[in-house]
Amino acid sequence: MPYIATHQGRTTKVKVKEPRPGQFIVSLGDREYDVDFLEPEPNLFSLIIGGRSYEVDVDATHVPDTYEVLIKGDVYEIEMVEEKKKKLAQKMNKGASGRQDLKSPMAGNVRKVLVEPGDHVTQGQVLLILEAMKMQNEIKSPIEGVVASVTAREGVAVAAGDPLCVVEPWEPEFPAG
Amino acid sequence: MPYIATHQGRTTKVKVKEPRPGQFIVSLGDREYDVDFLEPEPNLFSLIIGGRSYEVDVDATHVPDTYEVLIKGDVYEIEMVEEKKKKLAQKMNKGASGRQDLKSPMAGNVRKVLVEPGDHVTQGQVLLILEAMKMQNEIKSPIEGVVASVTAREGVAVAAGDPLCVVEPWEPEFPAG
Amino acid sequence: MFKKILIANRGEITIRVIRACKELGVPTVAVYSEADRTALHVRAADEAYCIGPAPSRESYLRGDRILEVAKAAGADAIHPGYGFLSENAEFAEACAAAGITFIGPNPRAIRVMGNKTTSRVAVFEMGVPLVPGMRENLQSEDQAVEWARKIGYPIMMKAAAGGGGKGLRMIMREEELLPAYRTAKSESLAAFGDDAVYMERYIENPRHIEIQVLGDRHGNIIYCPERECSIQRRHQKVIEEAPSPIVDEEMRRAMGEAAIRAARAVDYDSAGTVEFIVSGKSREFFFLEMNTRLQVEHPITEMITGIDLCKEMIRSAAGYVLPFRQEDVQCHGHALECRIYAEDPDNRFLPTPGRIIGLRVPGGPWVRDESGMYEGLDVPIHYDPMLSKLVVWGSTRERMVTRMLRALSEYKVKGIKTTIPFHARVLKNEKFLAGEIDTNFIDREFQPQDEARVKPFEDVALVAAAIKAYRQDKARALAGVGASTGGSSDASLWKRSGRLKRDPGF
Amino acid sequence: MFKKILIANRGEITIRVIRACKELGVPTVAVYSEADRTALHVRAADEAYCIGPAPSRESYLRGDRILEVAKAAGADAIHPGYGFLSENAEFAEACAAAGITFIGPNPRAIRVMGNKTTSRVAVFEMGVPLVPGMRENLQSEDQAVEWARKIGYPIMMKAAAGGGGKGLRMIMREEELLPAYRTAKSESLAAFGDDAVYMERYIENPRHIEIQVLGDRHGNIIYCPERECSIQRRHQKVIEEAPSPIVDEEMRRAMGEAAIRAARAVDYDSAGTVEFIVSGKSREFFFLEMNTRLQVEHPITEMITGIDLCKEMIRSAAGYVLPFRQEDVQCHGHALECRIYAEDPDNRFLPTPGRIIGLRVPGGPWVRDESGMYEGLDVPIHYDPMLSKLVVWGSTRERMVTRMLRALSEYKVKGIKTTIPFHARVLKNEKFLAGEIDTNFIDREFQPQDEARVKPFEDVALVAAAIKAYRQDKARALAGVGASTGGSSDASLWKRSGRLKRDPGF
Repeated sequence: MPYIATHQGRTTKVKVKEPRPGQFIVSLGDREYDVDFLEPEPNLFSLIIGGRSYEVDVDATHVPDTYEVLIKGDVYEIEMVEEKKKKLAQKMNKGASGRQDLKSPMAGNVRKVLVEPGDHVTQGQVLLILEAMKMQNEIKSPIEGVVASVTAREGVAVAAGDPLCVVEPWEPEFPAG
Repeated sequence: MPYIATHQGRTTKVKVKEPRPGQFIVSLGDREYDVDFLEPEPNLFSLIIGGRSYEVDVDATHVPDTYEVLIKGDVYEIEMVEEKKKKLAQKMNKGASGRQDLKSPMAGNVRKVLVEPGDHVTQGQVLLILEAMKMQNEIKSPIEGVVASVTAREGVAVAAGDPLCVVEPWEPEFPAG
Repeated sequence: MFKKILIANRGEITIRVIRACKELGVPTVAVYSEADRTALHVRAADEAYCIGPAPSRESYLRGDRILEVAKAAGADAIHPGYGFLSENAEFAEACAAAGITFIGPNPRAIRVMGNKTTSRVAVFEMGVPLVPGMRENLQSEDQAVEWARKIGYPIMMKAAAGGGGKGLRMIMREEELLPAYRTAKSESLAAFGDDAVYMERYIENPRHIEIQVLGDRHGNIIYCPERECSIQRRHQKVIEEAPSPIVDEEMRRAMGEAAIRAARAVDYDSAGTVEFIVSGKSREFFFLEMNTRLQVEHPITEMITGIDLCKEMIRSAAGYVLPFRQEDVQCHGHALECRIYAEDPDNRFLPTPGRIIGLRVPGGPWVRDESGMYEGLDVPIHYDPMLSKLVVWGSTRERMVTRMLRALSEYKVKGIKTTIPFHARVLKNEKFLAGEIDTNFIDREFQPQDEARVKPFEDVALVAAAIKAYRQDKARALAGVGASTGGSSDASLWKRSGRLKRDPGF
Repeated sequence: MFKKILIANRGEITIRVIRACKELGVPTVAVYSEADRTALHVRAADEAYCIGPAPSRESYLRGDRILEVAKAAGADAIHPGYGFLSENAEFAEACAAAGITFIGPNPRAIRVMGNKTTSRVAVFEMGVPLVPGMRENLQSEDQAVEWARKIGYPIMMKAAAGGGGKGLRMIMREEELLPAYRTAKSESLAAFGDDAVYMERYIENPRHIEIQVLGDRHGNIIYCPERECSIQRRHQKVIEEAPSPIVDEEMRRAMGEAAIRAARAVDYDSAGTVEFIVSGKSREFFFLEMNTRLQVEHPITEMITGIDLCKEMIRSAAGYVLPFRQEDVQCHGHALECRIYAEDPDNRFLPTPGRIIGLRVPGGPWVRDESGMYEGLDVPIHYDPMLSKLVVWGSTRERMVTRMLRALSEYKVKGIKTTIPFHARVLKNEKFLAGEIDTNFIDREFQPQDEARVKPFEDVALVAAAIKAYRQDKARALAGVGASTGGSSDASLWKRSGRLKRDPGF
């Protein structure tokens, strides 16, 4: 089944075949790779591609279909979704528009909640402040809209990926003609 | 439920209680210990007993009810069986008598098989030779008896715990009065 | 030697001290907050006691509780590590009062050096150079000229009400002095409603260079070759090296002797560090402060001198005489330390608490890992984000750097983001390799580079992620019959396909 | 420097060489047998190629295949590591013929030193001492007296047909000579039907002490302070230290110069080791053999000299001149190496191949791990059982030993038995601490002790096993609802009970 990979905003069409156990053929767009695959310990891959050897750590993240890949010290965050699923998703939500479910980017304590349901917020407006390891981090609204709900509570700890609040897009009474 | 622990041939009666999660009371014979328990990673215990802190690795082995415990560099092989089960076992098999299921003490290659079913063997007689890492190791019969079956095949690799052969105890025609 | 030592700290430094105690044959007592029951130091010590809830002020800063634990456990000495109670004179005195040895300097040294003013007065009397400048405000233009000559150019004119660059004027030579004085005054008046200004020497290419000293209870004190700690982020040291690329034998001796004078000013009798600000231009050095504790970056000094600072600090607290003299202290090769923080270098260095789900530590020649990490650790959100320190030694500065790059490439921390990849980029920076660094190095060279960065193995990453996704989907399809359980199953899969393997090129 | 280096080996030495190459900026090529697809060196190298089935003769000893891989991959040099092809003159010549540099000495050096007779002749001509003895059999009593004087006492009279101690006679002084001669002859006749005997100097308390030499392609050669490798099991080195407890400056120079003469005898131009047998009684030393490769125990020499032997060996093969002279070689502190084998010290040192299910490696100051292990590795049954080498440095011999004990206590290998606990017992042995060791040390001191041994933490072990069993049974009872999944679940269990914790003693 084909996948759509997204990394740093760029998307690539991906196909995977496994002609023999441990032997993969992976195509990225028009580039094709023969891969000798081994997983010596869970989530640690040893890949040999045309003689080149790579030690790769691949871990699923708390975001569905998203993987954290560690190679020679660099971390790559890659979304790998089945093509049909992706198409569906795109229809429902065009980029940073539509309903925004804001999730916590890290574990920490909710230091301040600056909005409440019903508030009108502008794009980039600070909604709440998270604190971890003595550092304060602002969570901003990606769109202009109305706060639909606030899950975060001041002084309460959250884990990475926990929902913080929801912002509904702003619809003016009279749609701009 | 009470256990019978066996270490280096000595047995101890063991009782375990868990009054609060993470807090255990373990009695060994008449010695009782309050244990603050944590398992930070699977099979790695952090035990605090009366303020003393111990890092203990506890792994189940391929032998049922038997654990390999690693503390400060020393390995303890301990059998921990529920009392009733133990009593049962003792009835059925008194020490190194009765039917002997010989299992491989380590992974290796079967270098030589020196007996075949029906052979009469004396106690300590070499039944077969295992080879691993260029070292040969003799597997001897723990009792006098008759070879009932031989699972090991020359030149074939075996894993630790794999069955090698079975020796049935020797019954003379006329039981010694 | 002590009967038993309590370490009033957490994290890597506690592990460091416990290791030193083990090697000295002294039993150890760890203390931990409720958030740290899972911490490595709890398991590493011979004894461990909980001293309260997660917040430091309710646990690691509770000197009273810690002393009670020490007494109850029969410890006759307390090592404070760094941070927390390490530079708290009252705690040091409380220990003494309780008949327990505080492993650190005498309380007076802590108190005097702990205060900016008293420390400067103390060391100035001993002839240790301070940044030249006025301690009061300018009254007149004549006074300005007169002071400017005393201070020496370049000069920084500063608004007394100060802040935000307003009323700041740099003055390179005397002609510029009076005009600058007038503008500074009017700017400052406009900005803060107060035209008071004063002058200080401007330090060009400021570098942070410090001298480790080590004293005993018998009046002996020695200094070690310097450490340079100019690679900083938000005034937080990130990379340290020893010796400094700009310090030669003569300068080393001058700084070392100044450090000894500063230490003597307070009868220093333990391990400590005298920090200097050094002009990268003129190579003049000026006293900043003295840290009256064992410092985070002490290992690089250990690597070039062969002196076990942590052990000697404990021995001298126990009354032993230093086992070597100044002339025995050598400077052999180069050492480098990278501080590994739980921060995401690709996302504004946001802290990244969480669970370490995988850990592989670098090894091999001249690589030293000073860590509080283990696989399975939940990095708590309550404390400093430093996870470990990676230290290497090399016979030359170049070998030191290439070795660190090699070691960083072996360091795998999974589950949370760390600063490991960031270090690798700093170490590949031309200016760093040339030793042209100062305390603004990272802000100047890095923030931009970080955003733009292209990662070299994107295709391999995509291939890996694709195979991961494919195998997961397949496993689901097979209703999870083991295909994704990794290790064993794949190994055996491979064994079966072993003989079919593509021949590698012949 | 080379464009690309192929390492024709496996295990920890391959990792060691790959690390050196990384630090030199040279890409690496690994080769592996079908049993080693999972091996660490396959992942550590930039490229990896399978060269055949598990048995060495079909893979790691297949010089032809390895050369083909090297050519196909574009490698211009091959590092043989130790064992396998490292002392195979034909392979070295084949490399040369293929235009690929063999990272080792010239083939003639390998050939001459690879043969007991030719090597002894070669070094003897250079005035290197050999164990005094006869090269033919005794003909008469007069000849016996004459030879005995040449050889010097104590003397060992040996049966030419030899073996099993039969016909062996120790002779302390001349009065004993002729009686011993007669008994030896008759015994030998009785035992082997042949009364031929000969004499050799008897070495009392034989110690194995060796000298590392390092040469370049320009005729420069230096020696390093000695290594003592007297702690052996079945003639296999187990623990090595540098320098030797019985060698002083004068003896060090004498042995070093003898080693240089031996090396010069074959125009030695790489890293190599001259092994001597030394009388613990008289401290006389005699040539045993020269190993024309990088040795297992090279790290301890690196730790006391600061010389990266592996890197210098590669550089000299690339034609670089040695970057230092003899007078630059220093001897700083003490270093110790423990070889960690996959053997069960509590069960006749039976090999213990199998899967490493857990691994925690020691760290901290002056601890160096040279390992081919990782968590999840299946230790194959086909190769040498050495898993890793643990190396430490200390400013004194005592600190070196206490540091190694500390490091061993941190080294956790789970899933297979290793010799880690055995090393700890050797290091606590009185005689070892006193430096009173010889090549029979382990057989004499240990086999018995091992059986009898009482393990200090039996009750804690029983408690742990009991809790494990209890939790497993409980989990089964609960139909496996997570209670035994360790980590997370327990951590959270604990968190819930955190505030209920028993107060530790105040």
